Amino acid sequence: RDTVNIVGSSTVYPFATVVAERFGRNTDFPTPKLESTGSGGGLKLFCAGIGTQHPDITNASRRMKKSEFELCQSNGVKEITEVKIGSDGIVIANSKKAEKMDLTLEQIFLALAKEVPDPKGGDKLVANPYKNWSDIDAGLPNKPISVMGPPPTSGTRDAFVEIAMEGGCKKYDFIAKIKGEDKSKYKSICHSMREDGPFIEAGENDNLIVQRLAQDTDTLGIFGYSFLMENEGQIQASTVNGVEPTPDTIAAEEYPVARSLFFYVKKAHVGVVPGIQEYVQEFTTEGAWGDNGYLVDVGLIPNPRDVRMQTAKNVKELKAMTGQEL
Amino acid sequence: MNTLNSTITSEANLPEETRAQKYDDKPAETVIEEGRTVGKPLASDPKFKLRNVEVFYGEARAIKNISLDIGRNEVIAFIGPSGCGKSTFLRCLNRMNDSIDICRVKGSLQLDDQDIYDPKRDVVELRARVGMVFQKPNPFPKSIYDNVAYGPRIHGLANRKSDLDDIVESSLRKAGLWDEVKDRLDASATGMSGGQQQRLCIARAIAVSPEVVLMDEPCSALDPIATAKVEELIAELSASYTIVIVTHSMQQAARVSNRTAYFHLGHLVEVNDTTKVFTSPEHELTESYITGRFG
Amino acid sequence: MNTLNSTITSEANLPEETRAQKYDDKPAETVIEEGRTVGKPLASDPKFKLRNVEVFYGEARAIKNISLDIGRNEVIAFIGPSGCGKSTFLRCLNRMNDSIDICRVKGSLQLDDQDIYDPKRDVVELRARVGMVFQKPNPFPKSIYDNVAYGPRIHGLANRKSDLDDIVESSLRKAGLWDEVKDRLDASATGMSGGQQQRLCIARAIAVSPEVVLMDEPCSALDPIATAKVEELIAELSASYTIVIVTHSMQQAARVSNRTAYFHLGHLVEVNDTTKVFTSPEHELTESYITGRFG
Amino acid sequence: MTDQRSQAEIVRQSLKRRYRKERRFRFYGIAAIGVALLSLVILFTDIIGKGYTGFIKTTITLDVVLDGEVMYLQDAADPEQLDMADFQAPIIRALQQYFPEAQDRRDVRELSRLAGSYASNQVRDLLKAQPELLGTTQTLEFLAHDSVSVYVKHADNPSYSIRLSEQQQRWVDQLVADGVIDTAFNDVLFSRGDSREPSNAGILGAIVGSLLTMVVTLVIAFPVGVAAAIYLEEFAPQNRITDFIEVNINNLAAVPSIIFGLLGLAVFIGLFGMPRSVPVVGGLVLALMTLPTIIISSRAAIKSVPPSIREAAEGIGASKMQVVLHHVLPLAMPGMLTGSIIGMAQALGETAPLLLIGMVAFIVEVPDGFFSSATVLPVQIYLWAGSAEQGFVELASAGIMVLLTFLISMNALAIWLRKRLERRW
Amino acid sequence: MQTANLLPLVLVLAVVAYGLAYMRSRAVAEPLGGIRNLKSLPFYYAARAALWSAIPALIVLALWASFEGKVIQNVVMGSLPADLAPQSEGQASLTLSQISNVAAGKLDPALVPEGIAGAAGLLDSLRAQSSQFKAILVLLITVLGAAFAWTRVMPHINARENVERTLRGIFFFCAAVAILTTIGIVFSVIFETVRFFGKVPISEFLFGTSWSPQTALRADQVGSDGAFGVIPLFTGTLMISAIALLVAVPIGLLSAVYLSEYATRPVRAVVKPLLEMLAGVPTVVYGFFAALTVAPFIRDVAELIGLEASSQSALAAGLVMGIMIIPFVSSLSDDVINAVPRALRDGSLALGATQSETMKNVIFPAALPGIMGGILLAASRAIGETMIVVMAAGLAANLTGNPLDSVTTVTVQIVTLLTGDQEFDSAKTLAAFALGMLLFIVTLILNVFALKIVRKYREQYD
Ligand SMILES: Nc1ncnc2c1ncn2[C@@H]1O[C@H](COP(=O)(O)OP(=O)(O)OP(=O)(O)O)[C@@H](O)[C@H]1O
Ligand SMILES: Nc1ncnc2c1ncn2[C@@H]1O[C@H](COP(=O)(O)OP(=O)(O)OP(=O)(O)O)[C@@H](O)[C@H]1O
Ligand SMILES: [Mg+2]
Ligand SMILES: [Mg+2]
Ligand SMILES: O=P([O-])([O-])[O-]
Repeated sequence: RDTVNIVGSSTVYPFATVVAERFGRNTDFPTPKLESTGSGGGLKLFCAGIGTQHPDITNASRRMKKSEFELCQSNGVKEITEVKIGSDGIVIANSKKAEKMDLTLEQIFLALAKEVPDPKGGDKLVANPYKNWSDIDAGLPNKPISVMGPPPTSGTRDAFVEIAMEGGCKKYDFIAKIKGEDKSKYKSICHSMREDGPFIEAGENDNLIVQRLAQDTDTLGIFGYSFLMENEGQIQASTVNGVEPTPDTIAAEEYPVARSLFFYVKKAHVGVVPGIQEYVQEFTTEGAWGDNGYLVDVGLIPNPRDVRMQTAKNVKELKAMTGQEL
Repeated sequence: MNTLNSTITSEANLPEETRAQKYDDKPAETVIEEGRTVGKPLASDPKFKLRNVEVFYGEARAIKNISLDIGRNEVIAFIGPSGCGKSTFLRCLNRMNDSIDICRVKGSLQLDDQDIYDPKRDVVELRARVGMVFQKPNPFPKSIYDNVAYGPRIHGLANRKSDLDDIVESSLRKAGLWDEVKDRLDASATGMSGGQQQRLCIARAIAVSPEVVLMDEPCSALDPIATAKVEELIAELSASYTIVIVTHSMQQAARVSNRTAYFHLGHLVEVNDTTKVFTSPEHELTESYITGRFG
Repeated sequence: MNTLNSTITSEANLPEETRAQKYDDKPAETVIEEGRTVGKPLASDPKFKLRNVEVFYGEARAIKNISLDIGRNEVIAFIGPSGCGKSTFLRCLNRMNDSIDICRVKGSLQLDDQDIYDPKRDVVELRARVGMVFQKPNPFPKSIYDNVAYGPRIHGLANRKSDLDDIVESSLRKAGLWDEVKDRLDASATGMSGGQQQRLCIARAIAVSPEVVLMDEPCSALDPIATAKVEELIAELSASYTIVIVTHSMQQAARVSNRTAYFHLGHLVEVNDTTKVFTSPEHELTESYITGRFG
Repeated sequence: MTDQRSQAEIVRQSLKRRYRKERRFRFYGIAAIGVALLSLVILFTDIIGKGYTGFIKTTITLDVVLDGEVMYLQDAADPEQLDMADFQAPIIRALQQYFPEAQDRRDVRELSRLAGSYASNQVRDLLKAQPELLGTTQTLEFLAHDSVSVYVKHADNPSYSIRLSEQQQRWVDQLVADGVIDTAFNDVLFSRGDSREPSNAGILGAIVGSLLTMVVTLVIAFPVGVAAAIYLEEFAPQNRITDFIEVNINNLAAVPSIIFGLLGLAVFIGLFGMPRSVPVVGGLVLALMTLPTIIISSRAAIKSVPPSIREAAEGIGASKMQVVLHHVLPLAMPGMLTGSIIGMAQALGETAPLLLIGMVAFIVEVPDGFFSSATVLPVQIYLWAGSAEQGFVELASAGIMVLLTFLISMNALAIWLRKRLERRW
Repeated sequence: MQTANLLPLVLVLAVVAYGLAYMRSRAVAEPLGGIRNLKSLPFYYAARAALWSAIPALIVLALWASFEGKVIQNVVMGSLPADLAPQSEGQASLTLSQISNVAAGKLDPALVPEGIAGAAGLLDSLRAQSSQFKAILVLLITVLGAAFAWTRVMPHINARENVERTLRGIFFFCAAVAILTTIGIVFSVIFETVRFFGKVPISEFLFGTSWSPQTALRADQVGSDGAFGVIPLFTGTLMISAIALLVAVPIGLLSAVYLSEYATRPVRAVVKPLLEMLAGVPTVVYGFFAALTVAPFIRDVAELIGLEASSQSALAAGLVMGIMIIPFVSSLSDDVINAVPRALRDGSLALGATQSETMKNVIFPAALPGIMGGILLAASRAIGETMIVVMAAGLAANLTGNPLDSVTTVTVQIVTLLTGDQEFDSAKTLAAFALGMLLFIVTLILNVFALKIVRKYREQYD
């Protein structure tokens, strides 16, 4: 095999494809082949073993999990280099024709969780009773809660749940306390999305969500920053905890609902399949992932410069993960 | 009897050349004069009055200028060699040809002095008055009862279930089938024998009390015993219905009909009382046919 | 001639009851004794020697214990009412029944003293020796030439193209078709008239020089002129082939055959010289049939 | 007689009601067809309305001075220098001819985003091929940047967001007026593989991928399907095993296509170790998927060959196999073809099973063989429909039109073939 | 020699064998007085020669091609110095890939260990030897096969039998592919299904009323129970398919009736293929249409009459899917209605029935088995459809009878589980296989039933 094979996250896919295309255009190597399999699916393929039938690189919109690392190890994929390429903001947006929303993580949690603390008070959980935004906070519009988001099989959903929902959830002390006692119960409280209608699972097609927002002014949508950027004409993002999602606020980690994006390189394949190292290098040049790089044009939020420098250095050395950092 | 048979067989004993010669010398086509029918084609106060009828399939002329009257309560038989147009002519009488796209009918056809092919004429009503029985028994894949009740039902002839029962019973009786099926009226009609099926089709046709029944070779798919039963039935029906029957069996024509019409290549060559046609045909083609020189 | 006809028509003039009565009193079935055939069923040095043949369709017995010899270069006609088993019996002679799953044949059938139904027997070779012509003309949708040449080709009867041309020409000549088609051998056979098609099928059958030709109602779809041509042809062929012909026309049987076999509901009732059968039938069923009391 | 009269009367009276029913029934029929055709019209207007702009590209034609100084390039024949040179610079210079005021960093940046990102590559490739052009002035046609293209094509369409600054919009307006920016038929769509930039993206890769996949599918499914149908119809003994096969085939026709993807993943990729994303595997999977359709329709076609032809051949002494090969097969061929085309049409539009065998991939290079990575038309449409960039919406619709053209031509081919092969008997 | 070149060569040789045997059989026939004295036509002797020379050679070629790699690989690996010897299978494949990339000039030999470069040389020479040997062997077999066939050109041998038996064998094999496919499908889902039932009890899977892969997405996410009940999925599938059929069956049937009974020939010739195009439109298009046009419309209408409707509804998906499957019903029904014997139609018309009465009372019941077949096909297409459902009906597994609610279907869940974020070994991903298996069994049962019903009907007619 002489073509680099890349699998993994659908979130990273647009960035990786841009790099791959440039790489193919500007070098003599063939353009790498990219498959969008989702982060988990990609890691599964990636960790299945070494050899030409297995991919060389996998993208992930979340960090590799310990269990995945172990699977890799057990399948002989010993040395893996982790590359953190930047961040992605998850935005909550609605049609420009509607009122712009200002939300807090707590409000998001109350609006979308399956069970919420009893509004009448007390450390008790009840099935989510909120129908309208104004039920949660009188300052919010008196409109029904209606939010479209990705299905549980998507990494964006994972990240949203882990950052936004859990972020709002743990503000409640009695829930935060549970974390110490029963981790899985804590998670089930904070991570369960309501299934009674206001939250709509809309499939993995973010374009569809965007188009529906344009039509349906009462509905909010959850998706990646790049979709907001492309459609600024029709949709607007809500602020979260008072922060507007912009590249700067996301990079500076002021905007709370942001996550890091990664890819993982199989070291054993470097030097066997031509072009791997060169591709990785292309990805990690300032012209690509830097503050003015072309990835920014497609919506990547760059890492701070020092992180970029450090990562680039690790990449040069193909520094392998130990498993401890996960 | 022996006389005829010897005629036939002596024919068979002729040297081949001579036999072949005979047809070649006198090609059938040339003998017929179009539109001229010998015998008695007309009747006073006829049920059907058919004048200068021509039928075309696309360009091909299948019926060539035929004029004929069919009397009330008469049984008329159409005979003639294969492809001569018997079925085509028969199917003009209740406009069953309508369903063949390329078929066109010319001339004047009248039933009780009303034009059959009048564009304003209601085909449904016409067919309710002129019933038809086909060559191959074609019962609907339903129960025996439903087959017979089908016509009365669609025409709304019965107000009550008991009326319908009466119609079914009397039709089956007339068709001589009642005793054989009265215990299994709910059984499927397709499970009956060929002869029974054909009689069922007749019962179905008469259940709507038509004035005329057209039959196109109704016995050609039946064995002798079944045929006998159907013929018997025709004889009985002839009391109250006008019956037009196409048959390829001269014997059958002789047995059941009052009048016989001989068709040849789209022409109506001769019509006369059955006895007359079979004993002393006027036209030589008719004679050739009934003496078995062809067909 | 008039004598017979008067018999028929006098019959038709009987009151209905009497006619019906006749069949009921003497149900056809009871008169036949199984396996007994009157007349001359056997021959010395026969081409086919058929003994105690029974044919079943599933459970139904369509041929009931028939024994018959068919002589060399004889033309034998099978007659009988519809469904009596003529076709079934005919198709046993070249094992065309093999392709009907539910059909089983019992008894001994020999062609030139070799068992036809021997499991080791090569059907292909058998059929090359016993050709067949069907009721409906069934030319292949190919050119006229290819239709006739098909058999010789698959049997390897011609070494050269010119041999093949010769076979095609002589077969078409024998079938009396050569002059009509010699200028358009490449035209499609399906564009021919019915009579021409049937003669083509005969040419196709004789192109492989069979010893026997079986014909199942070869003229029933033809008009009188075409029929005459085919009959003429049969007469010519009878010089060199054994011909078995099924027909529903007694006249045709009388014209073309040396011997006639009368079938009735699966029984072979009577076999005799054609003249004999038609002038003085021995069995009363035969008589009823040829005098037209049924059929 | 009186009975007949009164009955006739009743019949006549019932007629009005019955004819009303008849008319209503006819009306229902027309209405049904109307609804179906209306849906078709709505769908097609939707697709064409969204997609026709996909067939238009926006170009920007500039007189570029290939100045070595500006590009830091002394010798265009030296690959090392070519790697280091700046090919964006001459393009910016060319644009500055029109807008001399744009000199500061921000303006230059905005100016450089008028031409598409392939522009500099185009200059490089030109010089690489013809080093002697260094120092000359060439009139070059570039693709405009995507946001320019969206602006030019959809400025007055509210469902598109304009991503150009006020200043850029002014520039573009002027360039359009000057005829520098122009629109033309989008030949790029039919000459390139996929790209991340809508204006550079082409469907050729997917077309070739679809063709290769369909070839594999046809070459496998058609003979196997026909042979299977012949065996089942002509040779198989009628018994339980045949029944079992029949149920099996009917059932396979009902198995959701994604399950065939699982099969392909487990058997062809897992068991036989074939590579992912290649037309061979895609073709095999789709062949298995279409096989039941072909078998079922071929059996129907064989059944409809009149028994008289079969008998005629058998009567002459043709063996069973000869009857089948010489007569049945040629006569059944039109029907078999129809079934196969229907099956192929289904395969052509199928996405789900290909998701699992890796044919949903970003592949830029046009595939050059059965074992090179490829995607197919419906997958390409699916990918574009899910991309963030606005330009892909119209491309996806254009892709659908291409796919439909494929389908229609396949059907036309089927009808033509059928007409040619059909014989009357 | 490459397999790609060898293959045509073998075929050419087979053609030569064909020609030689053909000539020989004619020569043999000559003294006997022509080919009529051969047991079979020269064509068959020739075809037999071609088959005998090609088939064994092709089998050997296939075997060689499939084992060649392994053998050479082992030899090359064996030649590697101990320090480079691979530890694992994956390592081996990598090393091999590296060696062959070097051999193919895609990797610079200077950049790889010396042993590898050496092995690359060995690989090259082994490959050359192997292909030489392969070529010799295969060609030898071809020639031997042809020669044997040549000696067997004898007048009393029935070559036709041989050839036809071989063909029959090939035909049988093709028919068996259908069975093999079924086995393949079962094989590809059975292991995962068994593993799934190791984690989730089968009774819970079959009878559970709650489907929520969310709650059991990952072991470390939530360990809630009762999330794998297929009942909501099957009711969702049922509801959407039922709505689709409610649209497609009447429209399709009425169209078919009109086309076959009333429409003129040219109208029929135009409208039928037009309707068939509905089935050819990619489902993504339908998906967008359902989600952006139909679903909002339904919601607005529902709100207008005071009903509560989700913006994604089973109704929207079902309606659009119904339009998509119209042609399955209309085209197939049109065919079977045309196939109803003319005699039945005539029988009814001759009684004075109107066309619609004939249609409703006689033709329709007679065509029912065929129409059922078309509907069955339409239903299976509806069951298998995913894109429209995902876009228009959503992914929420509600156990509901309200068509205005959002529901999901079995196939949609299979697709999302398999293409989304996968979790090896988790019940979530394995569930996709179990769903696939269950669906396969359900359709199988449906088909057995359908066959039984059709058979029963067929016995009743004619
Ligand atoms: N649907 C049709 N289309 C074209 N020609 C037809 C059609 N039906 C009949 N014909 C032709 O019209 C002529 C008369 O046919 P018709 O069926 O009336 O003959 P027939 O006397 O009933 O013959 P048979 O005794 O065989 O039933 C024949 O030449 C036949 O080929
Ligand atoms: N394929 C078959 N399956 C079952 N029964 C059959 C089959 N073919 C014929 N029969 C039955 O066998 C009996 C004899 O039929 P056959 O066709 O031999 O009669 P026939 O004398 O040729 O009649 P016809 O003059 O109508 O051609 C009939 O009762 C018929 O119903
Ligand atoms: Mg007729
Ligand atoms: Mg017969
Ligand atoms: O594809 P994901 O980025 O959603 O895992």
